[in-house]
Amino acid sequence: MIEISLTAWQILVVKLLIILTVVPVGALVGGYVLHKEMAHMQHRLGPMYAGGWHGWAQTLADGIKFAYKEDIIPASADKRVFSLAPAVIFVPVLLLYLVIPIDRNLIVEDLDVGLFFLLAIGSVGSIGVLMAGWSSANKYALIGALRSAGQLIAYELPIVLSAAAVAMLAGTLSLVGIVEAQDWPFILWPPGLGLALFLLFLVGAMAEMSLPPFDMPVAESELITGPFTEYTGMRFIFGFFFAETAHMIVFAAIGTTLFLGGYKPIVPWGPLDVIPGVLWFFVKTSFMVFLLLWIRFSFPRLREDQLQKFAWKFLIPLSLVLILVTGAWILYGP
Amino acid sequence: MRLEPADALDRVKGALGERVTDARLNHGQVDLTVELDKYVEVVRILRDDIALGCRFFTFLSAIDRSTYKYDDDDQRETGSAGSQNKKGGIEVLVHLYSPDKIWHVNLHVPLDFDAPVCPSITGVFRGAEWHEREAAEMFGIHFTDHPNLTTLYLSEDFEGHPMLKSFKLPARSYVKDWPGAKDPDEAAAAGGR
Amino acid sequence: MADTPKVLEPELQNLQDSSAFANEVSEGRLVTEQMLLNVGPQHPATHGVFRLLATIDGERIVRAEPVVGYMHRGYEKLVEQRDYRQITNLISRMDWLSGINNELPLALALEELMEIEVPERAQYLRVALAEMNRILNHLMFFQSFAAELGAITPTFYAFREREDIQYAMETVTGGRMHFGFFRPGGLKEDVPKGFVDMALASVRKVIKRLPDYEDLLTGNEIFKQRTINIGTLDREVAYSYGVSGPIGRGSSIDMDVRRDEPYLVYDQFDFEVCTGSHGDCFDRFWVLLHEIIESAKIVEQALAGLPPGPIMGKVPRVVEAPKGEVYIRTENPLGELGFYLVSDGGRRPYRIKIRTPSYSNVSALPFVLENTLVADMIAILGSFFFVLGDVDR
Amino acid sequence: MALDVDQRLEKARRPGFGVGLLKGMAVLLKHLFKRNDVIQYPEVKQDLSPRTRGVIALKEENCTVCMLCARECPDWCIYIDSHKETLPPKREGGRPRKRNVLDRFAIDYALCMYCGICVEVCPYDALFWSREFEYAEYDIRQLTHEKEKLSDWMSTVLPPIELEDGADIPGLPTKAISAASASPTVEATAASPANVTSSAAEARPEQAQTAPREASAATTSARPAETAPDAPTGPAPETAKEASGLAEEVKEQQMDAAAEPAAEPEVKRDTQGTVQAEGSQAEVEAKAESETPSAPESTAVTQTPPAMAPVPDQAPAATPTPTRPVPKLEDLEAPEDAYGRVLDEQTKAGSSPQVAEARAKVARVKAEREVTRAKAAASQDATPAPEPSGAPEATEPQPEQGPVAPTEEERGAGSAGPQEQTGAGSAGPQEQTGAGSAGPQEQKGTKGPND
Repeated sequence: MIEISLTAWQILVVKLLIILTVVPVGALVGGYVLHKEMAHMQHRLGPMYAGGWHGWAQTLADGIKFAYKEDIIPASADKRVFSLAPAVIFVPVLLLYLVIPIDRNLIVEDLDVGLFFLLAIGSVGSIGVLMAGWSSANKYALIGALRSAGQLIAYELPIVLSAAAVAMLAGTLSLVGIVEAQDWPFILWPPGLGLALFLLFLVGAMAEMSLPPFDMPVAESELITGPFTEYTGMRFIFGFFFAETAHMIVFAAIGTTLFLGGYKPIVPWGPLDVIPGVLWFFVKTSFMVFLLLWIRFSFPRLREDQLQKFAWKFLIPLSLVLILVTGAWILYGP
Repeated sequence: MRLEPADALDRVKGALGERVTDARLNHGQVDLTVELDKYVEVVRILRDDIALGCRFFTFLSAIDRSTYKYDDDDQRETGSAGSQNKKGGIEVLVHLYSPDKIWHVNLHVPLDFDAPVCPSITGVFRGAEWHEREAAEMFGIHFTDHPNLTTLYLSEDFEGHPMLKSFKLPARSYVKDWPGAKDPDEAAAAGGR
Repeated sequence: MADTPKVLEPELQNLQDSSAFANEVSEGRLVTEQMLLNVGPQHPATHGVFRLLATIDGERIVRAEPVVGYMHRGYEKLVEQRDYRQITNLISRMDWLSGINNELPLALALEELMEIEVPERAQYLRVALAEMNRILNHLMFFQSFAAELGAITPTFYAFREREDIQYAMETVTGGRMHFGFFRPGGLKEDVPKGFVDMALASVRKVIKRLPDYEDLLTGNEIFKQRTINIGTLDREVAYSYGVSGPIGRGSSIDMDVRRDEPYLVYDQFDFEVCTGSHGDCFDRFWVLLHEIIESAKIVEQALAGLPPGPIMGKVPRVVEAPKGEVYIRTENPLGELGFYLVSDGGRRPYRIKIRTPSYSNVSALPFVLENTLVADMIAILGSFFFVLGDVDR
Repeated sequence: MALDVDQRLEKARRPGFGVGLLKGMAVLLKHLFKRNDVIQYPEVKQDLSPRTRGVIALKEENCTVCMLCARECPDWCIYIDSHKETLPPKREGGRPRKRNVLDRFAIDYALCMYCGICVEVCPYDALFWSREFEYAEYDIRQLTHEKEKLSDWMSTVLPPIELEDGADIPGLPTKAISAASASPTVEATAASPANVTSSAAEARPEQAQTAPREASAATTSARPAETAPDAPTGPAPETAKEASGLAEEVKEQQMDAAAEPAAEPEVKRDTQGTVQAEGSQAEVEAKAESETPSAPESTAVTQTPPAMAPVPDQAPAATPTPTRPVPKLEDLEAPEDAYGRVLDEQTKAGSSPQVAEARAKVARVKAEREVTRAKAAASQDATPAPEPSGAPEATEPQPEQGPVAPTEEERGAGSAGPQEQTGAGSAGPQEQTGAGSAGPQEQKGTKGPND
């Protein structure tokens, strides 16, 4: 009995260690990909020196540099909240990794309510943004924080509804179950509906992560960095850069899980089954990341009120309709 | 469409009559000298008269002619009527342009050099606000009924009016000697740089 | 959570009873506490040190007051202490994006006063260089406007084209931004071999890649949402503020010195003056973008018909303008750049009034910025294409 | 015109329903697979043009401490220290000569605005633009570079670029001159010292600075832009090849001009030592009248080439006939005598010793020029007499006139040497340069870039 519990503990520790290593490494790699993709899309080379080969260590060097920077807290800031905010932003992102099935049985914790857990935890981060903005005693930060709060409320709904539709189709909230329930062709099935849900999820995700073109909270040309204007050093990294990249990757993983059939091969064909699911998952996730970045570099920034209009007058009604359609499909579909 | 300078001069004379003390052509542009009391009226006429139509406000500035080397045959009176020295006063210079009938007018308004006061034309051209603020701080001209006649470029505690000829630019020779003045007998020629 | 941080309180206090606040109440619309937002002098959206005191109600700007003068270098006083040769290099720094266009009016004014005949080759080269410089300037603002709207990519495309043109101009003048190449009576020296091909190639490359720009911004729905019917500048207001250049043409002021009063050999080239009709950010940007095409046309014609011959007129050893006054205006990339030159016959000007385009254009900002949103403020600032060195002189 | 523009605008303003978004993304995807042309700077360096204003290099042996650059500099960022040293007279009866020795030449690059005025005004091509730009320092005070560093940069200076077709190639006029007889050149250049003197009377460096420019054919030929518009240049070069050929010829002449000053003055003195005349009277008068303030304007506007672009050699090329009658050789005044006489006149007139000395020099040079004209007219072929006897003298490394030029007048005088040499010399003086000392020879190498 004790042994079992011990092994359980050991397993838990191992899993946590895995997460604590995978997430930062993933964030670093994601940052590098971001640099490089942006550079080449913009007819540049991007980092070329750090670490020798095509500047592979650039993000690492950046992290080290920020670690050495002075950590400044504004005199008139609310110190406790100010220093707490980055953690509040970053930890939920870490937690999201817990429930994502990287392979059929390679998952930290296969919750029965995995999807629910995702949606619940995923939106905690914006509280941290609000804390950061308010406690900085900086008007730009305040405006940015309020924007991001409004954005969260507006865009949580489309995500939730689209995810709910997926759950309806799969008939379960467990992510493994959802992946298992999916079958080729993944997002093309049910015809049209899957794709619509996917786009809905994509837009919502980008807005919640406040990636361009929905990056009004941190619009660097209007509010210098929004809520993070006053942050420096590691706090800035964890609150902003690191969290952003990690957030992006995890949302790519979620999208993969919900719509692209997670760890399953892209086509049900014998030889492809040999390839381990981890690899498939990795490929699909990278594709999602690429897509997110591509959109991010292409567009100018929307305006806050336009964003809200877009959410309330278009996306949310659409998602409600899609829920109905899904229900109809389940009842009367094949 | 395009108005020849000569015709423009005639039209201006016709429209303004004796309001202008001096009207002439200068390098293809109409050059008017207006007394202080007629100034705003003339500007308004220039803008509103259909035949003239100078709707485009190019700039407003001032010229301090106190050290200008006049020829004896220069008839132009640049000092204001009040001041003794007819020549070498301070004047407000307004340049208007007619985008429809393409012609320019330079409006010279002589002011009293000792106490330069000039009515504001912000009522006619809104854009004159900044120009008048600049002229006020640079030349010490007081523009009456100007919405807010605060400093535009200079700080509030700035002493003096830089663009006046009496305001000597703190020469760099205060900071360091003129490097060109090394040669003994050239030192004299070095002065003033 | 935390109570109101200290710094916000006093302003909130004294804004309660500000006049604008009272007006809002009297108008009976929903009024929240107003906040004084100090944009700049150091702010990403203000190219240069430009300060904007914006009183905002939520995200809506109740009133905005530009504060300039952080870069005032006193050009008009300074040029009275320098001889003409030095002034040429000095005013090239005035608007650092269009150096060679700044040198032009001074050279023209001196030639007008001294009655110097400029050889035709010099005039053609002047036109070509000035238009190339205009393209440089417009590309710069194309990218800065895009960057202020949050699109990062166009920046690098624009700079890629800029590099080619700048290199071509560097081989001629030796400078990349401050050229100091025009002299009263002609040019400093003739262009090196291969310049014509280089310039033509660089300009044609810009033309070839403009469709990409159109796809990136002009055709982009988000971009349209951000710019169309934003920051509308009425035509008559623009007149009264003396707004000229692309901004003026954006609000349907069909005015271009190159066409109305051709100063170099511009009357020999065929180009059209683009004008917008709505006076909003989109029109301003559209006019700017299409002036690149027109300028490229002019460059091609000027370089194709480049006549042989000298590039320097008959100029006395010492440039001494005779007594007289003259106002010479040219079409700077950003509008009408005018020099009112008063000379008393010396080697130094008696007085030069420099009428810079950005100065007049920016003075119209408070009017445009009223009752816009903070995000729109950025778009408007970007679409007004001003160079601070030109505003402050 | 404006209408269809408006149509295009209206079309552009129409809403697009997401097509524009996809187009934009397509553009990015296109560029993702395009190979880009970024230059990896420290490894690969862009090939900058020779005109690039990177850093100002100093050719120390050419500097005569005339202070022109320091005076013209808008930023006062050039610091020059010098001292006068007196040399023993060349021969009996001669006057001990003063010359300036350059002690310090420093440019404060923290102040420099890279306008290039100093390079433009330098009458002796002592300053050049180099395209070197990697001289950043950690301390702003270290940006003041002394003459040693500036001279090091001389090695990075590139020769001037070939000009675009249709440009006025200054080779042509000089070529014409070499064909023509020597006298017109002398004639034309005779004007410059007059102006110089007059300008000196008004203590205006600008006027003076152009005269020496006219002096050396190297200068004029190497800065092509400086061709007078009314230059009677022969057929403008059609092909680049011809242009380059001309450039070659120009090089030759530069070499001669560079070599000549070394020999020239003594040559004259020895060869035509014993002659006296009234021809120089005219010279003195001409100088006197040119000292009246009105003179410079008239001379400048009417007969002299533009300010930035004086190419004296061309005016004569236009009219190869001398306006003044060539005086006979035997009734010319010996240069040294003219020197002494004018010196006395000036000192009597009460002008400062420097000015007096300078004007005396001018007189001497003019006298020498008269002598040369006379000889040139006497001899049938265009080859001027001084060459053969000039060769042995050429071994003196430093130009005699060059260093002795603190004031404008002397610069004018100093300019005389190369001046008439380009006219008289370019025909024959190859062997002269051959015999010339090392100094002139290596001058030729770096003479080219003066931009």
